[in-house]
Amino acid sequence: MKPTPSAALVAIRDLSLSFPGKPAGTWFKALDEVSLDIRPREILGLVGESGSGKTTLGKAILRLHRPSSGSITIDGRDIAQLGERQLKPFRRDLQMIFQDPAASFNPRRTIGQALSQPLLTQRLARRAELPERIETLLRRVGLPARFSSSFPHELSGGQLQRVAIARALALAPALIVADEAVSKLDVSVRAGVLNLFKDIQAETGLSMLFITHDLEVARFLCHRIGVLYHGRLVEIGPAAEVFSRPLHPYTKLLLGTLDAADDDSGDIRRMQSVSNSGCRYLNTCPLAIDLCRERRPELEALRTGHLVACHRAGEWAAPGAVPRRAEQTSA
Amino acid sequence: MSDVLVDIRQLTAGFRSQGRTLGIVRGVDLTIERGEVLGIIGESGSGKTVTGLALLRLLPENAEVQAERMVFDGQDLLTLDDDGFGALRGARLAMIFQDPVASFNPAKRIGWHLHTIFTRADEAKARSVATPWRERARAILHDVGITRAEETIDLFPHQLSGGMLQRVLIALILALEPDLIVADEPTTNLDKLVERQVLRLFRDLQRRLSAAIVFITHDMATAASLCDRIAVMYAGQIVEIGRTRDVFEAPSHPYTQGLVRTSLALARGEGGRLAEIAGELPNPSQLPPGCLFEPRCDKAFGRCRVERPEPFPGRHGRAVRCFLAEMEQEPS
Amino acid sequence: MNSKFQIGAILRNRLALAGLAITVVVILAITLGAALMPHSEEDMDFVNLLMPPSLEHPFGTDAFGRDVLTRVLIGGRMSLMISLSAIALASVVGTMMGSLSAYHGGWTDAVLMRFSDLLFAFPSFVLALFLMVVLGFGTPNIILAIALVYLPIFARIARNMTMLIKEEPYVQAARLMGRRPLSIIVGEIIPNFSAPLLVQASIGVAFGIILEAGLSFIGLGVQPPTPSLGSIMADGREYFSRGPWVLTFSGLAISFALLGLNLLGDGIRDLTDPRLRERAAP
Amino acid sequence: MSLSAVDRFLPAVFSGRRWALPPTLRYVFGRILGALLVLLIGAFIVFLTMKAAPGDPSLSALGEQAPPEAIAAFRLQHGLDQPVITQFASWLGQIAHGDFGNSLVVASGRPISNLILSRLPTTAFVGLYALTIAVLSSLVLGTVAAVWRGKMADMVATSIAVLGISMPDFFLAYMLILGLALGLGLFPSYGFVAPGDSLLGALHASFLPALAIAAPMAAVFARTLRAALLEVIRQPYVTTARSFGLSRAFTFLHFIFRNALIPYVTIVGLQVRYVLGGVVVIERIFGIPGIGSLMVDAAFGRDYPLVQACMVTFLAIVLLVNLLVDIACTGLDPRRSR
Amino acid sequence: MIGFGGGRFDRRQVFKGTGAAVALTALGGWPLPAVAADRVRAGITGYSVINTLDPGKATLIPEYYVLWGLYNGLLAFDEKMNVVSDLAEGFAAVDGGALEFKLRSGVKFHDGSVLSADDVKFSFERLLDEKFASPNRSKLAEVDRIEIVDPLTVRIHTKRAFAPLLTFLTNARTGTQILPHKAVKEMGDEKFGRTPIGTGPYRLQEWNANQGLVLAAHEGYFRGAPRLKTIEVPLITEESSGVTALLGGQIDLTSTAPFADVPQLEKNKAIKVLKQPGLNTRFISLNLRKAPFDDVHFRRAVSMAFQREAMVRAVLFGEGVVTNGVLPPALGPFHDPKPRDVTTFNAERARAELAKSKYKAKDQKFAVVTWGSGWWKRIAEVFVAQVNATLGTQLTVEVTDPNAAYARQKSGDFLASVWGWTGFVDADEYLYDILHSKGWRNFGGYSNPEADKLIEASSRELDVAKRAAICRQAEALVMEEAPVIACFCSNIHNLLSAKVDGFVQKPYGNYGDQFPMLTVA
Repeated sequence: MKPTPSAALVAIRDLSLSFPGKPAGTWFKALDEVSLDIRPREILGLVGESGSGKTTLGKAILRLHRPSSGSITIDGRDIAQLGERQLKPFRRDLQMIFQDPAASFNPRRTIGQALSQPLLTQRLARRAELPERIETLLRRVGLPARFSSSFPHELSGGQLQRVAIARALALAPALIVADEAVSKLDVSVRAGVLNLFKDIQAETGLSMLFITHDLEVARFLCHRIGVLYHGRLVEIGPAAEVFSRPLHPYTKLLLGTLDAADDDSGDIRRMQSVSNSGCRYLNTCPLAIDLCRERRPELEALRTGHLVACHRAGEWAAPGAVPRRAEQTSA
Repeated sequence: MSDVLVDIRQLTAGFRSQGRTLGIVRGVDLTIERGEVLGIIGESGSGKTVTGLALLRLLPENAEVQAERMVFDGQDLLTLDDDGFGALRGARLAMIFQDPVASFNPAKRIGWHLHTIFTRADEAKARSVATPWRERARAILHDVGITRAEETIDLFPHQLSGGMLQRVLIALILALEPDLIVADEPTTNLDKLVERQVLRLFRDLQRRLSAAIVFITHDMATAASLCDRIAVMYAGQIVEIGRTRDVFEAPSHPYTQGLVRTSLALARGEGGRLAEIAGELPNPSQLPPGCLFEPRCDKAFGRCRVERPEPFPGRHGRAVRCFLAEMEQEPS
Repeated sequence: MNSKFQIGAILRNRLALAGLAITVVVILAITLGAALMPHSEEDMDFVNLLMPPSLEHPFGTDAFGRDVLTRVLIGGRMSLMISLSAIALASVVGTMMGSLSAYHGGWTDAVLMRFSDLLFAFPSFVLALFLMVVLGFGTPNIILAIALVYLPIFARIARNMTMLIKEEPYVQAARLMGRRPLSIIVGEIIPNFSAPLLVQASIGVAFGIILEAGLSFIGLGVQPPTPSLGSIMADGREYFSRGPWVLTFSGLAISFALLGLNLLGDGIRDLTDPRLRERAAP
Repeated sequence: MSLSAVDRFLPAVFSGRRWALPPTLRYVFGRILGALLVLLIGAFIVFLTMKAAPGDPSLSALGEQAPPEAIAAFRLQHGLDQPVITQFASWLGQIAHGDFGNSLVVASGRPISNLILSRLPTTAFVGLYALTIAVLSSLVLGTVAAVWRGKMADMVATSIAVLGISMPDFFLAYMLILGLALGLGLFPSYGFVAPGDSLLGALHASFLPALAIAAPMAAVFARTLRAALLEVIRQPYVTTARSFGLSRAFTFLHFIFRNALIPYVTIVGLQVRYVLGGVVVIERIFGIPGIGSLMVDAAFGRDYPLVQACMVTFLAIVLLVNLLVDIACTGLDPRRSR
Repeated sequence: MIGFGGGRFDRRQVFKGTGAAVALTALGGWPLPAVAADRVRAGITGYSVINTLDPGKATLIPEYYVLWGLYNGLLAFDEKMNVVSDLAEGFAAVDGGALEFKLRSGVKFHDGSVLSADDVKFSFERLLDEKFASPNRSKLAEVDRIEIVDPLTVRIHTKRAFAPLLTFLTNARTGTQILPHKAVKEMGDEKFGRTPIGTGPYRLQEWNANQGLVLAAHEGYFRGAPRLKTIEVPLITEESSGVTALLGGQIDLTSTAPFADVPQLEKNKAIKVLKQPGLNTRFISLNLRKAPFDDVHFRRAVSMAFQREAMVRAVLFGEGVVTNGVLPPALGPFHDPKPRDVTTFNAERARAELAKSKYKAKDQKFAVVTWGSGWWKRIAEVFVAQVNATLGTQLTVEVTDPNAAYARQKSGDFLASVWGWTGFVDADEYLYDILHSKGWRNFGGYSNPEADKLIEASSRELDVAKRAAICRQAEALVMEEAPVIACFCSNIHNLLSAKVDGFVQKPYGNYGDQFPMLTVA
């Protein structure tokens, strides 16, 4: 069962994306038939390890990558395969905040120039209005107007990330994708930026896709959580649900409620730890059974609004149930 | 015999650049006891890494390091020449760096690294080992939880993941059997799952070698799970030091208080807003005249703006650089 | 990557300063100096043929009794003009080619880069020689030949740098604003590798001068009576044993100019390449 | 490297599972195939371009005094009156049989392949001689400059290097002739001795040309090595090596120098283009019967088939060297093998 | 492997030195052998190409340099450029206008075969054969048939009285050298060009395409085996390299010398410099079909607008003489030494002629075509600079390469171009070919019926003095119209190491024919 599209701001269906891999001629599947909805006025958290496809998914939704297949529907229009020119009207609705604040700004332009670019490009302001608009934007993210004439290297990471938020807000988008937006920030400033995200979402009512590997941050900020494992969405549900009653073995591992064997299994890169047939988590999963090898699990709703892609998740769903470990099942 | 392994007084360090010297570490006092795990926490630019590198005399050429006293196990490090120091490194002092991938010679196989380290360790301990190096390598890789040791020996560093490489690094340290290990953010570049495993290894390592570990990190949770004592650095100074439990349960310095509040709120999954520490780290070339934390401190008062506080000692080796702490301890 | 560099920084770098000083001297010499010379580079004096260096003619005279110093200055101007034009052409076309190719990828990239690879696979002088024979003689053709030799180098730099920079968040952010690719390439990407381009350009100008001189030297140079450093050297070679000063002084002039350009290029690289700067802090 | 983009041209079958070649072999095989492709395209472009060039080979072949009827006969005999495409097709056909056709002008009627084969060893000898001088001197200069960076030795080595690239090779050649040949009489100013006749004699006779070619290269190499060494010295693994207490000599040799060789070898490979370019003028000045002077003669003589063959030969040498350097770098840098 | 040249060198001697430099000094020049009594290295300088050694196919000067030592003609030039016997003991005009040649007996080719009248007939008929397409066919164009009288007597019948024939039968730049009939037939033309067989004092031993050749003494030479057993002939592209090679002892004589170096070389006691005005003519070739050179006044103006003496100084460094026409001084009676107004610098008269012409100086911006980087280029530079200065024109120089320049000459794609011819031994080759309306080297399209008639008459006149007078008359007539701008005639040079003796220089630049005369001290 798949999420119903009606309530979605952005509806993503069966989105796949492959990159040319090494050696030449092979393809690396960064996203494998991911389907999810981003609802209006929600912060959707996307968690997973590095390499799980979180960033790729974010960029694909913003059409910084062209998906190999699947659809991204906004306002009833599929933008998955649109060209750069046709995308332009959608651009102002979709903005992004990047992980590295220092790299998010052209080192040769002042903060003021960086903030006026989107307004000018989308013709949202006349030149004369710019100083005022920039000042408003800077104040909105808690920065003084004098930063307008500063260069990016003169600002700290925390300040720059605030400017990045201001730049995204300049176009009054419907969706902001924030990619590890606080992971490069120092601990002492992280709290402030997290608060800012929370405030802005509450004030403007925009939607946010918040990509992070930090579960605590995700729990603090997000309404719903999606878990990616090697290009597959394995679990998605309300944040509280996912954290208190995770359904997928991988989610449990991430949350530390299920111990993985403490060795190097699957850690040597050249040994493909990711299974290419059946369930991708197969090789690492302590609960894997023959069915996992044979058939790829699809997302299913085991509780209301809580979907999981695991053949054995049903065994968890009942309160107090604990599935037996794989050795026992196959024995 | 004293339990103090390292005794440092008034360590300052900075870098010469374009004719000026930019101070990074500003008067650090530190004692490390045998077998203890000392966590140094602080954000980037606080001088924690430079402190670690200064301890092993590994700073680049344009660095300027001064100290009143630097003693390692009764040996005065300040008067030791470079060759003498070189003999200490690897034999009694060792360091683990943040980026495991960059810590390996990319042109050489894992086995070569192990072999080189065995040679170095045997030379330092003035012993000869009959066991073939490959066997030793296999054994020590097993010790750090690498099951495919035989294969791993013949791989190049780039063929291993960061987590694996960090394990191998730990194996190298195991082979060297030093008395003091400085670990500079060894888990920061690792995924959460791998981090958990590597931290466990660190605990193992410390138990097996009974070596002292200086564990540098910016992550409060990591520090809390591993360390006996915690030193909190801010702008090149230790602003608070004490037993881990003391520091986390009753942070005394406003900066520590801020950090602990945030991380606790996150760890407990509390909703609402997080406590913030406003402002930014001071620019090293434009330090405030008084307390270095004063511009960001919501508890600052007049004295903080003009006078720089010294560390005020407390119970159980606690020391805090804050006039408030002084007032608490000296009831007037 | 912050590739801004200031005049102040150049002044603090001794090498760059020396390079800048020499380059300024060279530029002054071939502009002001040449204008102030009492002799004309073309006036022949059949009485004073091949006079050795003297106060009147510090570099001596050539086979037509022309003042070698004047010719070296004017020739230097010509050589620099040729090399500068060629490098300007190569850098503009090459950079656009490389950047577009990297930005768009796919077949455009494959074809353009294949072309540049091919040019790059020929020894530079052999390629220039071949092009001169194919294109015919004349200054525009020299410029074209040198430009074609240097095109792939700029294309390569531009491609590599664009490959890196196009993944930078600020470029992605520019795309998200809905800006056009060309506007992003010209406005956001190229300015951020202007330093390596500048380094390559200053070294390219130096090698362009050598290339032009080499072509002139084997007889494919600029058309007389306009002198270029290479053609003066080629003339001087004809009567090297009779008047060694002609070849020697024009050769030294080339070396001096190249020294300045190379030092300047090195200096700029030192100042702008973050990898070469000493770490200020860990 | 220039061949990196070739991957995209290779059909997927070569990397597919059906071809169970070991990765290194597959890599080398792909590189060779790519190089051949570049060679073919290069040959085609050279051929077409040469056809567009002004001038007439029949005139150069028969000399200025040739009467018109001799020229017509010449054109007919060499198929110069055929359409360009036909000429290219027949040329390609010949090449497939290892036959570059006959020289029209420079050595009329002789098979070009013989001509080139007889010239190639000479250029190879002088080129390798120059390369050896450049490599040896740059290893010393570059290492000295990097080890004593910022010191007097660095200043001296760096200055030598900058002077080296600031002097055109042909100017240097004349200065060397003036000083060492005509002045001190240490070396001959002209001529070539085949190494097969007398190796010592060949080394002596070719010293000045080799030095003239080597000097600018040595400068580039030395600068590259210095920069590479300084770059590697900054790498964390060097600090790690120091933290293990490994000796300075061991660290320098196995960590620093070993890894600095990777960019060094790459630059040495790239510079082969310049060696071959420099060879053209230098061979002419010193009267060395190599492929460079052959190329100049052919170019001036509009000996179409010979120019084409020379260009293709130069291209083949560069591609071959690139290939070797690529493979060498794969050996030096395990990260390169996929 | 280190070879020590057959023990010529003592190892200890090499390595006893205190350093590499000393060792290398000891090696100076080695292992190129020093001049040995039985061999000489005769460098051909300024050229790098020898295509063929078949006289019937030869066109290039270096080809002739070599084949003059490999072959003989029926006749030869002596030092004073008199025609003397060679393979023919003598000749006589027989009735009916034919020339009868009596061959020497017992002359042997390199392959041991003996020269006979059949070889002569074959050699000439081969040259005349249209299918053979010899570039030298014109030399015998007037020959009607060749008759063998007996094995040592041959008669050449001409269509009409043809004065130049005798000079064309000399062993000079003629192509009429005598080949062995049988050997040529056996080998075929192509192969013969590469493995030549002649009657000359030397035979080809080794030939490395555009590196050089080695000649070996022909033991059976009819004048006796030459003293020098081996002549090495390296090809040295750069003239200046030839000089340094000579000074460095790597070669013993050169075929040319750079003009600039001559005065200094003459002072050098280690070498000998031979020089004299050569059989050559250098001029500015004009295209008379196009403006402005279709106007005789403009041509005259240009011709009078520059100092030829300055040109000789600046271009040749004094190594040449100014000329007033196309016939060089070395042609003796054919040369008219009297200065002509039209070829003498006179700025006023030049401007007066310009005023008479229909063209204005300021409109003249065309380029004078030249090539290379050497003195050919300098001719154009000096010419253009002076003409511009005198007339106020804005001529430029266009440097191209020799092939392109020649191609443009032939196709008429030029206005003015530096040009010249070298090594022609007969006045007819200058007058008829260059200035006759049917002359094939008349690239400018000059046509003057009166001059044509005179030139034709000259070739029929067998009396040298009378013929010379007609030639001078024709030249004077032509030069008044300045169809080409005569410039100068350059000296020819040979540089000899002091040890070498016996070389006698002739104005057509004989080189190979002196190989048997050489002696080495």
